[in-house]
Amino acid sequence: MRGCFDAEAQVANMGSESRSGKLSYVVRFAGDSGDGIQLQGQQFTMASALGGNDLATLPDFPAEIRAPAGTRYGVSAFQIHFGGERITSPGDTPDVLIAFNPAALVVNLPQLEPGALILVDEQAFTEQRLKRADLDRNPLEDSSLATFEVVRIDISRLTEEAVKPFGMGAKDSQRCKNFWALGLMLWMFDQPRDPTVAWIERRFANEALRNANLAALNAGHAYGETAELTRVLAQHPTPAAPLARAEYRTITGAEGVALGLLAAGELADTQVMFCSYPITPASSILHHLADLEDAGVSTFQAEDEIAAICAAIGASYAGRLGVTSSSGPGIALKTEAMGLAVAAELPLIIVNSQRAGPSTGMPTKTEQSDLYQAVYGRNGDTPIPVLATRSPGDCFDTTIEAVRIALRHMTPVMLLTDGYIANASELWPIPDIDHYPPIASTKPTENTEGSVFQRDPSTLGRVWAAPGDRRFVYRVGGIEKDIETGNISYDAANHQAMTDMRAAKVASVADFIPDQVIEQGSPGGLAVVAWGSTYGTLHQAVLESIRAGLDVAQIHLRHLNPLPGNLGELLGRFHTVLVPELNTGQLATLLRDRLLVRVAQLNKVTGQPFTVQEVRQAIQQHARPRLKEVRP
Amino acid sequence: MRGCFDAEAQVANMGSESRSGKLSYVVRFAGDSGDGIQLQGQQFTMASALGGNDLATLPDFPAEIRAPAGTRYGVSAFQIHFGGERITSPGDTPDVLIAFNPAALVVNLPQLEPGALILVDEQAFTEQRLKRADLDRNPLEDSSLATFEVVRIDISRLTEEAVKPFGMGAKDSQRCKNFWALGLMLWMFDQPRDPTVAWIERRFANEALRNANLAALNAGHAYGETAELTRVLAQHPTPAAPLARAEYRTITGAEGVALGLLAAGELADTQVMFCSYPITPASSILHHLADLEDAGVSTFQAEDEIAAICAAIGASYAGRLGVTSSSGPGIALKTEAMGLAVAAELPLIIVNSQRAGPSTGMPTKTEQSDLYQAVYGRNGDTPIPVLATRSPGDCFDTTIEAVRIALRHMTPVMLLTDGYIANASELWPIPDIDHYPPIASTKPTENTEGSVFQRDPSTLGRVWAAPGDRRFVYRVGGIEKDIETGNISYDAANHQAMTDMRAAKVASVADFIPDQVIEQGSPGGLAVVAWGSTYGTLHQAVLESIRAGLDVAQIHLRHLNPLPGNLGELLGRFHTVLVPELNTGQLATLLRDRLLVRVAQLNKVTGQPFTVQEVRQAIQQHARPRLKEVRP
Amino acid sequence: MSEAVRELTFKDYATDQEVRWCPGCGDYSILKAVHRALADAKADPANTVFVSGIGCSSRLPYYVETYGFHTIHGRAPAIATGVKLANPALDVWVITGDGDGLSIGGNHLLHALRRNVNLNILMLNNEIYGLTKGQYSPTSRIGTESPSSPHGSLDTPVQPGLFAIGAGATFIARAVDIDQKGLPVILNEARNHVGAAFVEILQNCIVYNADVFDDVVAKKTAADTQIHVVHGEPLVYGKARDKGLRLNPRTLALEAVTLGVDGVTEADILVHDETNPVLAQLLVTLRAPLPVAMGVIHRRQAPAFDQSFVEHKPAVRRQRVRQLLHKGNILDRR
Amino acid sequence: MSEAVRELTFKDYATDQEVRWCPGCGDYSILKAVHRALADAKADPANTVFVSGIGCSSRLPYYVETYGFHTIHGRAPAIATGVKLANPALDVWVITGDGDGLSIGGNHLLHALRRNVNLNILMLNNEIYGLTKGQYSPTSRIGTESPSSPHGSLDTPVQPGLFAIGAGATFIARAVDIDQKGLPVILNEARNHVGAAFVEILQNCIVYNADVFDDVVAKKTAADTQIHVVHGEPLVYGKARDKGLRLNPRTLALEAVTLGVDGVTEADILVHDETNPVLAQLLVTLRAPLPVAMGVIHRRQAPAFDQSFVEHKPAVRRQRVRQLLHKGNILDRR
Ligand SMILES: Cc1ncc(C[n+]2csc(CCOP(=O)(O)OP(=O)(O)O)c2C)c(N)n1
Ligand SMILES: Cc1ncc(C[n+]2csc(CCOP(=O)(O)OP(=O)(O)O)c2C)c(N)n1
Ligand code: SF4
Ligand code: SF4
Ligand SMILES: [Mg+2]
Ligand SMILES: [Mg+2]
Repeated sequence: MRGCFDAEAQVANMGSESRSGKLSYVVRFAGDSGDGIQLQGQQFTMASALGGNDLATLPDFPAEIRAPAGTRYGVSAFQIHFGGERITSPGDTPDVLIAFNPAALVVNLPQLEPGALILVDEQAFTEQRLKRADLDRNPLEDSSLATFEVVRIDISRLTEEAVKPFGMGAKDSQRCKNFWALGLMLWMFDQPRDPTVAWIERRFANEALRNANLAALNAGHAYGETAELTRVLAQHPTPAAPLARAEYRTITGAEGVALGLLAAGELADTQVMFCSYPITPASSILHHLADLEDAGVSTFQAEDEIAAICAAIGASYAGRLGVTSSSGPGIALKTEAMGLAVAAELPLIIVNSQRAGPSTGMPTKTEQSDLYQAVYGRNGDTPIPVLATRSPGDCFDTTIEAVRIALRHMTPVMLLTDGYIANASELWPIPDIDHYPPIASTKPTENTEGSVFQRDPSTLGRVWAAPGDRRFVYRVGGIEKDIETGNISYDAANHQAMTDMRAAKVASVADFIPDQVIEQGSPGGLAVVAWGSTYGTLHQAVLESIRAGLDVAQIHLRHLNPLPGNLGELLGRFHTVLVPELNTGQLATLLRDRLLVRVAQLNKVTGQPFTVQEVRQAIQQHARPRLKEVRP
Repeated sequence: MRGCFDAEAQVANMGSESRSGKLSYVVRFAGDSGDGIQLQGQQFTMASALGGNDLATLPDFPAEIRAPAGTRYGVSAFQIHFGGERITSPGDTPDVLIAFNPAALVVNLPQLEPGALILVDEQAFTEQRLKRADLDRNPLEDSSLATFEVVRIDISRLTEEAVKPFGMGAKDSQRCKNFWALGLMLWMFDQPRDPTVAWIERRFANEALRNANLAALNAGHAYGETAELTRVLAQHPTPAAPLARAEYRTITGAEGVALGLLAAGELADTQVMFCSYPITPASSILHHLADLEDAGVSTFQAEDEIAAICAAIGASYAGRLGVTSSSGPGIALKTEAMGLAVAAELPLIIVNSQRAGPSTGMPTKTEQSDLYQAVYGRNGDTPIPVLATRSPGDCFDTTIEAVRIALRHMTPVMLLTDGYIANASELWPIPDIDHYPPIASTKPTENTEGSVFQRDPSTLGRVWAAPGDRRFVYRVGGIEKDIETGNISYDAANHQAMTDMRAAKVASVADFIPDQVIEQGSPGGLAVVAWGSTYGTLHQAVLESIRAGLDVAQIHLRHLNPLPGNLGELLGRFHTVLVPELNTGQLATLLRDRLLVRVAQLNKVTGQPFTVQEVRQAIQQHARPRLKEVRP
Repeated sequence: MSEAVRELTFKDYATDQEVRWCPGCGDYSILKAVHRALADAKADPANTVFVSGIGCSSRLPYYVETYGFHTIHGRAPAIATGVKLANPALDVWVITGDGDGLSIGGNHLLHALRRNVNLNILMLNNEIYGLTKGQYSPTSRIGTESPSSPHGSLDTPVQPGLFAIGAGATFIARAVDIDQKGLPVILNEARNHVGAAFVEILQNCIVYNADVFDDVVAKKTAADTQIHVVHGEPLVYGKARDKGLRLNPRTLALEAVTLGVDGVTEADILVHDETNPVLAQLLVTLRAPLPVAMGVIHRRQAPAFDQSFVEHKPAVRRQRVRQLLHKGNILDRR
Repeated sequence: MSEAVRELTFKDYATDQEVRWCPGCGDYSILKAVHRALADAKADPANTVFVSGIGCSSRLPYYVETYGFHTIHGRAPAIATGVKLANPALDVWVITGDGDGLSIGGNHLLHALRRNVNLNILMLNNEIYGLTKGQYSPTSRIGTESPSSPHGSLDTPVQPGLFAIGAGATFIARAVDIDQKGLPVILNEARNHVGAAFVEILQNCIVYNADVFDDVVAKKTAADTQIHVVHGEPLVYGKARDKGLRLNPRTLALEAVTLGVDGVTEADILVHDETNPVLAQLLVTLRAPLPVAMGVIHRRQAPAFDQSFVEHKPAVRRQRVRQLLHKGNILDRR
């Protein structure tokens, strides 16, 4: 969908940099979990979107529900990259950091580059709070911030004053600080205040609270206009992004999957039953779908992950599309049941919002380390198709594609997303559902006759008959079954035939998916081949490298099992293949296994996304300069 | 241990074929589950062993507990290959088939080659029982058996007569048929009757029963001596196998694992806690270990597979060696908990007795399709060492090796065996436990000081301290932990360091295992590279191919993760690598992934082992004739 | 639908598959009773689903000519919940064993019962793992000798009925495999119950746990060793129906009395109230020398989980999806 | 062992790790009570193990200066069983939540209880999934609004105490997080019980389910909304201790009476018998308008599972292994 970007407009914007010479900015809000940082970030995101900017965000919150105030591990942050050009990554280094307390400052300092603007709430740098952040000295008072532009504002006091008229005491007023700072940032980047005003008015039933928050927002905004610090605190309006003609909204990955399921169910004219057990970062998909029965999706919160997938399989047996969703450890628990869905030849969507492992690992941190599990992680020869989403908006289309495959081939499908995509937002051109082809299934029609184990020769999908239908009363199970009758069979040749059929079925998916394309760049030199949420960062890194004259191209996979049919041939046209992954090399394994191709690896397992810089360095290492083509 | 075979004696036996010109025979017993076929086979096995033969067996029983009599799917069979030479496979084609009923005959017929001897119980070929076996006509009365030697004996009646004196009616006498036939077979191959006599005397407390069974045994034996059918029913004594000097017993794979755990616990001076939930074909290990507390192993039958591995992990945390055992579907359920053991850096043995999948699949049939699951099948980057056993006797040593690794590196270890090995028996030179080096562990000694998270630099095993020890009171869990203190840590660099440490730990296992050897043959031509229970059949197929002049060698892996350090270099010395597996190509994947080596595959997924013929054909396809070496 | 269905006899509910239990297994009689119950209820095969786990008992769906799903070990209640939620119009049966339902599957059974999902759950309890060749199960009595407990099991068993009470079950019944008269009736009581119905069936595994229930089910003594409870009727039993159960309010326990002895009259005998959960506990835990309770021990009305799901309105669906796609603030650049 | 241990104060049982629950969370008081209980018992940290699953509640072991294992979601009872069987001399505690213990972990809890493994199991029940941000849990009341049930949950909740009765638990107690006097005492009763001790602790999650127990635990009304049961003493409550519970033998239910009113005397009041499982059911299911039962509701002696494991005799071990290697018929070719 990001193809909707308007190339002409893009060109037109070139050279129309804002006054400061930049088309886009990276802003990072940071403070205590209790400071409402995520809300502030979301509001700023909405404003930038409605202001016409493209954007990408990176929420980064602590594992604790409400970590103790002022601690380093309790710092909650929200980063947004926005502006008047195509934005694919949340940005490596913030141009502006707003730090509500000492911990928020020190924790984020390593990310900044010289010249960055730091806004701090002056009042928060008390001795006690410095100690909370394990600081011996006040960084505002030594030379540690010398290379940055530091603006000390007494946000706490200014907010307090702004909200006093509404009867707010000093303590309550602290809860409006985030709106004060938001107001200032909206002024700084010349973004509209109206959406936030509307949101506040919708959200707060209590009049005093509502007015106080509005006052804080406006006060922050006014402060920008009137402050005497204009040398550093200048307005940096960004041009509108060169967007194609469409309606846009912001979307997170969790929303993308949820909306994709709603749309896919509708396109397939099939009720969807979403069965899940809460787990970070997968739960938000469940939350988005709860109580949308009238849109064709019902949810079931099961007693555990096994019950969740089993209920989904039961639903699929009964003619609805069963969907289950979890993260690594929960997916591990589902593997036995996946085998049942394969054996019974039932459609099923398994969504894995990956997080850092092994075991409980770091639930709030992102990672791409469940690819092995997705492709190889079952007992028996039990292949299933695997797809991966690359961005919040892409979740929508990839989810629809997953459903298409599940219903076409009568197979469970694993859909990989991750904690980063789940929480990040981007600007998304709202698709017109009427432009999507309907999703076909093997549901029997009035004319269907014979056994439910007839299989379409091109997809090997069997007939999806369901209880209630008098014509197909049948029994099925996880024991090996006769390839024709479905009865239990221990016959040797039959087991071979069934195993071959299951392998051929998944292989046949490749016949229906488009050839792998090159995202940018052209063959010959270095191919950067990857999957999943690294897309945006890789896009920017490759783009910059190409602009810097390197012979590099980007290939990003949606289909991981089976791989697109042309991939081997495509990679053969490159001199070097570099596989950057947020794991120890799982796609690298898959490429060696399936294509016997030698790959270079770039791996990072820190719970954090790649930075553009990291990738550019690796590209530098592997790519040659592009030679001008000489045509005879 | 099979290296104990005495090469000199082997040579001495060459040319000393039995009268019929054969050094070894394949006999297959077949009948209803109720006919006591497995017992008969086991008794014959014991007799051959004590008679000095080498042997390999293949029990093959139906999935049903007591399948209805006379049906095809209810046929139970037991095949034994025995004789005066080294025996590694149970044999492709029986020389003798004993069929107790029509179903047993038709089901096994396809395995026979022209000239085979078929003994049938004549009385069983009634019209009703032919119908039970889905036969329209009596195969004894048409030409369908023309190419075989068929001997019709009225076993039922002869048995009835033999046991009548002990007050057995016609119906009860049927239960002695197996001993009658056993007696005849023992005569035919000149095997000792005493072990069976002793067994019967031990087993039957009831005097009438005891005497009846003895009478049946002796009657069958006498029948052989006196029968007038000597042309076809001749005696075929086999020479004693050329065994090295040792004490021998027969051993099944399940016994091998059980004994290996007993010995390993003793060698490590560590109590073993075996926690399991019954599942075919893994349960027999539990059965063998039940009530052996006095040998240092206690068993716990848990409520499910998850509880079983969790109890084992708890035991390991508490300072015993936790072991858990299951088959594919049960192993799938254990994967989440395996991650915990990796994260907590605890020793643990996970035994997988593989069976045909996916899902419930064919529980009583063998397969090698859980290698993906073992090596790659977990969420997160969660590597664990994987070993595979190759034969019943080898289970003993490989189990000890697995324990050695678990305790040296403080890691869970997956031990792969399968349904075929679990049930098959072979002749086994009983090892002297005093000749095994003790198994070292990282248990703290009196002088150990400091943190439990100190790691041995060469193994990365941490200190295995346990509750009760005042010096090491510590807490640990599945959340990512600080590499030094073990406290919860969400630090980015720490997660990278821990991930690297976990990878390095498993990689370091390769520093301690012997270089991969070539079993037979030499480099240059075709390498047959495999793992697990196919060993015996491949051994024979390669041996025969070498003798037939082909340039082929056998390489059989015990260590699958990590692979032996020299394997890549070793395979590089071959022209072609052929990987035969009872799956769709899982070791092939591993070799491509780890060594980037191109392999040819031979895959069979029927629930049955390879036959020697199948492998020889594949070798034929890929191997060149061996050239005489010309030295200058 | 109607005509074809009305004419079905109990044989029509058998499939063409050969039944593969051991000769003499109690599962045969239970299967027959299931066929009988379906015929009695004129059940529509197309709207009936049997879901099972793994075990000898769990093979039953293959032998019932309705929709059937033989799933994985212990998970039948979860899968059946999915079936029922997906299509509340179906009549969904769960077939499970003591191992399948109370060992690996205990959690799903708990939650199906407490949620009161409208399922008919039959637990074929033979106090042993049959299919895996006879290891002791969670209902095996202490001291059960088995391949995994050669000197006798140590674990205190679960009592299926008491477990169901703990789960808040709204229907609890108990029956005997060979009771071809009573069992089909109880099955249909379960079928008619709105909510999760739990039926424990004592089943004889003649191979691995032969006659373990003999002290309760043996025909000769059954009149004295069983009490068939009927709502609203006094708790009497015995060949002469002269024995009864009385509540001792001091010990809060039931005691056996004989009518006419020690001045005991019918008024002393407790009347069965199937809606009372405390009486349910008293009855479900009865053991020798007291008679073991059979019949519908507990039944009470409570909202069933599956009824609460909102019905989908198809006409507005695409519009609704479009609306959801447009949720939030829109930047209109058309 | 002895000296060092005897001198420990309750602060010595705290670790150096910063406690990371939300400010005001009920878990803080429970942690304090645990420290207090250990100090009161003069527990030896080296012989004490805390095993937990996943959830806010399950973080507790990190804050107790004993051995501790923070495991995976729902599996603590199984892991603790392994710990206890491996070393029966240890004092093993299980810390779990309503989600951890009754949702994903229900089966392991069931089996730990029915086997009567000698564990002290504390369930911190806040009727919500705290750590995953507030979805309704299996103990949430019908109608609980949460991110996964925006219009109110439909599922009938599990009652932890009743569940424990169904599992055949031999020790069942209930307590309130903030009861700093009573809670440590109950914890030590659990610790002293030989067998599986189950303690439900009502815990306030101030972020996602604030004050859900207020009707029961609010200090002002507590005397009337709670009844603290003591074995052998009459079941009285109320500020003036003038109310009591009487058994209605007809309805088999408890009813509230006031001493002196309608001629009620102390003799009418039921005396608590903690060994009676039927009384346990009556007490554990008490709800408003009746008072909610606190204290040791049920306790009875039964063999604990872990005691039955045979001790290993090290001296003969190698010989025994050698003997097992030689089991069966031997072909001697030496
Ligand atoms: C995941 C898994 N674990 C274990 C098994 C092995 N298994 C099959 S049936 C069974 C026990 C069955 O006992 P029960 O439910 O009482 O059935 P019965 O055979 O006695 O009727 C077990 C342990 C399995 N099939 N799958
Ligand atoms: C296998 C698995 N599934 C799901 C989760 C996510 N998860 C963590 S805690 C929790 C619920 C905790 O609820 P409870 O036990 O009541 O603890 P509380 O936080 O309320 O104290 C869930 C669902 C997980 N960590 N692992
Ligand atoms: S093993 Fe037992 S339960 Fe299973 S079929 Fe045979 S008799 Fe029935
Ligand atoms: S979310 Fe609730 S239970 Fe968890 S720490 Fe916060 S207040 Fe406590
Ligand atoms: Mg059973
Ligand atoms: Mg909770």
